[in-house]
Amino acid sequence: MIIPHPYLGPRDACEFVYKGDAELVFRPERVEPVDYDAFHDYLYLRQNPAGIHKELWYHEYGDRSWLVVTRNTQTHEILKVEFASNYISKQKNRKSNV
Amino acid sequence: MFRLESRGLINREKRLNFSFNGKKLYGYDGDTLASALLANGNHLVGRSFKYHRPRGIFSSGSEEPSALVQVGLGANTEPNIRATTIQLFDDLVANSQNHFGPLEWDFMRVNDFLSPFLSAGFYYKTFMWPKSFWEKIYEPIIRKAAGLGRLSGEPDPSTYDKGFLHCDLLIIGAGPSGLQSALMAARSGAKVIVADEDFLLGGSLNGDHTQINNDTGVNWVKKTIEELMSFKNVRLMPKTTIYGAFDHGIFGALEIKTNLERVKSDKPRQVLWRIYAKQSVLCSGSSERSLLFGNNDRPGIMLSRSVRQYCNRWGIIPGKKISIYTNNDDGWITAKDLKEAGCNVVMVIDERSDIVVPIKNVDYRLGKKVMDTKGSLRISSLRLDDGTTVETDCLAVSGGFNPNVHLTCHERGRPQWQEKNHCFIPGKIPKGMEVVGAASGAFDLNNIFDETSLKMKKILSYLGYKHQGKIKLTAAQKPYNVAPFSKSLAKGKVWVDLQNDVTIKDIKIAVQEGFHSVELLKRYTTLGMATDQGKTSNVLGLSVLSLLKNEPIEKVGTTIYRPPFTPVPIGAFAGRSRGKHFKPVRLTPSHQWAEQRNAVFVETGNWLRAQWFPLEGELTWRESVDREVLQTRESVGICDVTTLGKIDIKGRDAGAFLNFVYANNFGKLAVGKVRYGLMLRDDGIAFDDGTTARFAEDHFVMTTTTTNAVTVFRHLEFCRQCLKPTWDVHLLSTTDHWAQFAIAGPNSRALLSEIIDSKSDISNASFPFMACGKVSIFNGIEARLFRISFSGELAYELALPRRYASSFMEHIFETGKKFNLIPYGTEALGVMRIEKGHAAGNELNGQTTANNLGLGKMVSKLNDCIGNTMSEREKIDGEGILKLVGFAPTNKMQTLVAGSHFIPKGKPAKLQNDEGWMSSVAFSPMLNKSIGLGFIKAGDQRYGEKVDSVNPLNKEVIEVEITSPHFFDPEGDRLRG
Amino acid sequence: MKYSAAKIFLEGIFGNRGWRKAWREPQPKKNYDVIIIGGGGHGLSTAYYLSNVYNINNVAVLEKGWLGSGNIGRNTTIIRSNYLLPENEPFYEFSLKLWEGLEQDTNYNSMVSQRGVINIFHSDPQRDAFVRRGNAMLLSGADADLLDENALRKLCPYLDFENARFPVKGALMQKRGGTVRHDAVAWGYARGADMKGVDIIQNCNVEGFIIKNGVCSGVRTSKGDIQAKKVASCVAGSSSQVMSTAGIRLPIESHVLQAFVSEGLKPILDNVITFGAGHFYVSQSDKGGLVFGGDLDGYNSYAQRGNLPVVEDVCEGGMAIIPMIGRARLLRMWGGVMDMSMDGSPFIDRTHIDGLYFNGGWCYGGFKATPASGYCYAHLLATDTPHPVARGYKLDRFRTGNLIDEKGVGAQPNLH
Amino acid sequence: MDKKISPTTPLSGLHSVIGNVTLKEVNPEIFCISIPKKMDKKVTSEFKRILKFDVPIIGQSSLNKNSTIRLIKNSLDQFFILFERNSEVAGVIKSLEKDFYITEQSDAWVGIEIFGKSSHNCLERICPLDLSAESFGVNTAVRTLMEHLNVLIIKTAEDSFLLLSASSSANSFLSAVETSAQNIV
Repeated sequence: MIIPHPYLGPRDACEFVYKGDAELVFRPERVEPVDYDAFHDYLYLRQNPAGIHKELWYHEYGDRSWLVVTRNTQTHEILKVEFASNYISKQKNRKSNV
Repeated sequence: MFRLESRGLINREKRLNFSFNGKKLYGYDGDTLASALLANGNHLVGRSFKYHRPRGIFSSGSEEPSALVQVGLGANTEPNIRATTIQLFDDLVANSQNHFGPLEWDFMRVNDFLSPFLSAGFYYKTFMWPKSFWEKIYEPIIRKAAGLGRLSGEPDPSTYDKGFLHCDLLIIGAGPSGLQSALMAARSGAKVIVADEDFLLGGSLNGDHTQINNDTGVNWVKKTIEELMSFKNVRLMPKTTIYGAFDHGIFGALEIKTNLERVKSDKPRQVLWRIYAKQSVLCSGSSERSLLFGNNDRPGIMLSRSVRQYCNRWGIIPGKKISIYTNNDDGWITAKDLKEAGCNVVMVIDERSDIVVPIKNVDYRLGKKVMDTKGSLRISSLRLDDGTTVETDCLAVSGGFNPNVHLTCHERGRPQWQEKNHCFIPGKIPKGMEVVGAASGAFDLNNIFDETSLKMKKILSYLGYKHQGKIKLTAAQKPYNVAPFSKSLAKGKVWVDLQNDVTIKDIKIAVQEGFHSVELLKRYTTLGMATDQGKTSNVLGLSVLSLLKNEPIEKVGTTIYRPPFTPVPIGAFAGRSRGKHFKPVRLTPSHQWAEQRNAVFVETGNWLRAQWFPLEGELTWRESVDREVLQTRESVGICDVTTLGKIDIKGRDAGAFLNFVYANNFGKLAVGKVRYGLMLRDDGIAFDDGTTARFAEDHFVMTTTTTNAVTVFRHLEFCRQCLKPTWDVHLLSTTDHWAQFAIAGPNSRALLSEIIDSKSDISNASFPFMACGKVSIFNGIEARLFRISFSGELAYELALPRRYASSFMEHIFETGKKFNLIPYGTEALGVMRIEKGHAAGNELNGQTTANNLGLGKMVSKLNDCIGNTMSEREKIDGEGILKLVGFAPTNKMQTLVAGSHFIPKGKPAKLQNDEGWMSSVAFSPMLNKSIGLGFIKAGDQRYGEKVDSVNPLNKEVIEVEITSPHFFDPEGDRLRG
Repeated sequence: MKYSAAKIFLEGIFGNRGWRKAWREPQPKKNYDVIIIGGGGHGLSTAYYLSNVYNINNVAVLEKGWLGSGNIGRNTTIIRSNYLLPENEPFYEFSLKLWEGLEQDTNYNSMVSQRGVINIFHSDPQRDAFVRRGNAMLLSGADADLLDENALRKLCPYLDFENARFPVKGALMQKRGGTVRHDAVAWGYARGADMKGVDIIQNCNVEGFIIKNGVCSGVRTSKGDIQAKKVASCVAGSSSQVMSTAGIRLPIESHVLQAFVSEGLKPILDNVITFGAGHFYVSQSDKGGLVFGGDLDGYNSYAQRGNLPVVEDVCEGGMAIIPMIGRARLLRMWGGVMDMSMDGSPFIDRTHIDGLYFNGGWCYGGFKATPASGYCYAHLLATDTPHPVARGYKLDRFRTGNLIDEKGVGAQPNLH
Repeated sequence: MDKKISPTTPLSGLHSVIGNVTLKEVNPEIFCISIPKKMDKKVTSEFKRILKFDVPIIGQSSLNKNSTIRLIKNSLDQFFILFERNSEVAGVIKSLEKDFYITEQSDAWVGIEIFGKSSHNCLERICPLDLSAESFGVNTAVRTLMEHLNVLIIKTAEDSFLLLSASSSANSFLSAVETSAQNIV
């Protein structure tokens, strides 16, 4: 596969390390009383769609950035690639707006 | 001789000797092994897979199902080489495969007579009684009979290489449409790669008498290639097979580098390319298919176009009495060319009755079918449905053409049926790929040229290039009409898959038994599963299936092709990564120094570390290791610990960050101090540990274990970028910049004072246990000093820029003489850490928790850090969980074994009594006995209790006493001294 | 119809006209005691043991494609019970025992071939871990042998002892481990279940469940609604998809695992070899092909095909440990969808919806588990209590912390 | 204490010619510059002020007037600065240290300069990147993967590259490059 890096252009997927569901960037905070279920769901119940999937890739042999890649798990087509940091701030804004 | 006087694209000046089954033969430069064998009148080249029927050369390309031979001798021998694709070279040695006894008298041919009992799937229905016979008798016989060629059993002596190529346009196949595409792209300035599996570019044109723009096809090819070679933006790659199409325009290609000159060179014999193409054009042409009739597998029965090509391209006389059996116009072209060449065409049989015979003075039959053939090692005669018998020694068969759609299926696109030409054409095509020429199901050259031109213009403009000038190509008209598949099943022994010996009977039985879905049929009969992936058999099989199910062929479906297009050597896929080059080697800064002292090295990840330093007269490793421990504990020793991961952590929020990634508190760590840190995974399991030092408010230096250095850094970057994106934290791996040495032993401070510049004070008062700071050594070399101890001794770790490491070792051992300073390796390091009860890799195995390790109290309950929450789950935190403790044999003479399990005294050694396991053991020279660390249920409350340490693998049971893990200097006076 | 050598002889004489269908091709009934979703290995073995052991015959197996498609139709055919953890070892040993009697049970030769599974180690810590594992196996009544370098040399002289980047120091061997002709397993179970009256319905796609106030009473399919007292999902890589229609989220990711086969070769590799310093395992099939594989591609995928980096990585591992295979040619590569669980171990459990059961999360260990998985699932369906050897395979184990993590890599499915 | 210890380099000054390819060990002084969050906006202006030359974008590098100092932008918040001459280090670093986090990296890397007509063909055997002029201009500087190793590749001129890789695996890296050069002869 080829992952089009926002700055570095098309890069062979072998430069990257995969982590999984992009939801992993939204880790629950530990506050009293501790919500164990929230941590359980965060860690173990991931998105696993047959289709569009937002997922985390780390550019280990590159700029060491964590990227959020939007990819179709049935065709492997890549629709979007963004820095995790940008993705997070956008999502947070969206969430705070609703 | 079976070679024509003139004709063919071979260099008759250059004669090449080769041997087949020991027979000395010769051919010419430009021959394939197959053409050279035919030139010597040799059709019989092997035996079939199951029935061991004699088999000959069937085709002239990579679709060849029968002519597989063993090429080369000794370690260089290579099985299953298609005689039809390997370019002949001098002294080539080839042998036939898969027969017992001489090729002509294969003893296994009895299988042919037993065939009624060896029908599809017979082996699933027998060989079950008596039970024990399967592995002992039946299976060994089956295994011996199966298989084709053989491996040498020796390491492959050849070298291979890999590479990466990038282009705007990859053109797959250099036939008419391929060369036309190449020419258009080349002139437009696009970056083009043209790959073709043949050593001669031109595809079918090299074997046909085509006219292009009033010139012969062969000349047109020559001129076109000359022009293409003049472009900088074109890379022509003959002998290069595009074996696979992968995601996002990545193609796998195998380039054969061996040629007449390079047969015996030490250079890579093959190069595996990964080609990144913005667009690709598939111009792979078509393969001919056979017709179904009795005994249609005999040597001498060949595909019609191949017969023509052998005659035209290689000047071969394929037989003395050639007959042609066709259901389409192409068969007549073969007849025409053969006659022009002066061959004896005895008869042309065409299944179609309503055609105009295109050539004169040839005996022919229309609307007739071949029913059966005779001949032992080669066809001698055929019989028509009207009873006529025809003497013949070469039957050229044409059942129409199958577009080579294989690469369009590699992303799981299914071919679709084209009624007009009765063939499967590309269905869903990979993104960025275009298919032109015969591969797309077009068979008339003029149409092909026009269609290609249109499609290429589109592609070029998409790529942002302008198509330059006009390329108008016109060829002599060649109509192509083909009859539909026969409506009746052929009788007798009729082969569908030549290589796997699948006949119509087998397919019948499979359907009869309910295996009629294409996939089940394929699996039950092995149809199309041979080394040719059914290139010549799949479509025939489907035609039979559609007759038996009496469904139209497009309804019965098709199996898809998977990579690779043709088989690729495993060695080529591995490239250079083999033997010592399997993985890179990382060397410690003191490696050379250690080598000079005959250190024994051990692999730790990709690192090589000194394991111990044997001295003259030391006979066993134990002697050396014991000495290193004793001498270090008595005076002072040095160990290279550079391999530990080192990460510089800087930023305003660095302290908070460490608090978050470590399970224990770091925010309050004072500048100039070091602290042990335990890192958990988010699921609460222990991940890694190490020490982290604070050099400034906003600067920490973390160490990780050697094995986890990379994964910890990745994890920290995740925490930084994804979990705390707003924090000001910066990470940098400095593992390779700093050479780091542990200096341990009562005399370590004295030794250090000798090399440290006066201005730095390291007295116990100003530089106590767990202190850290910058020092300068050997007159102004900036270094970092940490007062930490893994050995339990008064000890330091000194880090200095790597460039000084070798020189440093020389000097410090010079200085250290008076303390009889010694180097110690990882073994001694291990012994000392076990004596001190420190956990290491064997304990931090990804399955143990802080509680198991006896570090539960460290885990923060208050603030949010990675792992603390999930580590509170009952099964991880609950009563009676495993605890890390020490173990000592009650009988001092006995030696503990890591990996033993603990069973309560008097209970049988069974799973339900299993209480834990021994994780690390060592012989302690200090205590003069074997000691171990291990995990056992509620171990921390069972000190003094005796249990059995069982090791059923060696049938041994050792009684051990549960002790504190701190065997040596439990109060830790020595390290604070 | 009983299969035997005599039967083959008779059929041979009389033109093989007498072979009857291996199984019926019925239309679905309105109503079943148990519906099994998925006609792959585990689904068919579940049906077989339900009918042959627990005498529940009013059973339908619904398969969206053809019988035995799914991972039983594409895998590297290895069977073994060399597990470490107490929740796993007894289960896989039970499975191995069932393999040992499979042909006689099903009257179908699936070519169970106990040629020995060899796991090579290259360092002292690796050896320690294997010793712990070998002892765990023996304590559970399985077999295990620890081979030192010399013993291994005798057994596998073709390994790279001389020039290896990571020295070959020995191996843990399970002699009873081996390989099986994978398709035959599906066919044997299907035939065995069919003979007891189980309806195997191919080309029947399950589109959803019929669930009313917390009770599942059947499924909606491409062939209409079908009622059942109990519905059992057994769809491996499609687990997340199927269960989501019941509103259930699973601790599972779907990943692609590639496997490879070489051209046919005369016998050269007798055992199953697993490389300890790279990602590579291999055996030679009875047909002569080297069947080998390695790691997952590593990203979520339902595409049933992989990419080049893993292909090369696997072959590099192969050349590093068995340098003679350089001239064997890779014939075919394919990818299957694996239901990778969060700790690398499977689930055989009831769901919180009455009448709806789940079997999945087999990662790429599913094939060797086929008999025991079916047996234990059948036990659960018949008795509503977990089979003693499958007690650990609960869906809620991540809440309690009862992890079954053989590899010790945590909630990172692509590393299991 | 009077002893002095002396430096060595990972490839002890390698200089070899293979066919049309020349390989030469180089040992620039390398420092990593991390950008504090609060400086995000001011990086460019500050750098221009201190270094007196343009600041590159990610994946690119820029040089001072007499091309003795090279500034590489690795990622969003990290630069590398390479000095050919030790003499120029102190001054620049001193002024950078005020507002940025500086970490020395010199000894973490081994540097191989590769140049000559065939350097492209040599590198295409190990480098997955498209090094053609169109997509990899002079002064491009990016990390990638070569023969299992992390490599920072900088195009210093047509047919001339500077390769930086981890110093601990210097020998493996050298053999990877040398083998490529030999294989294309």
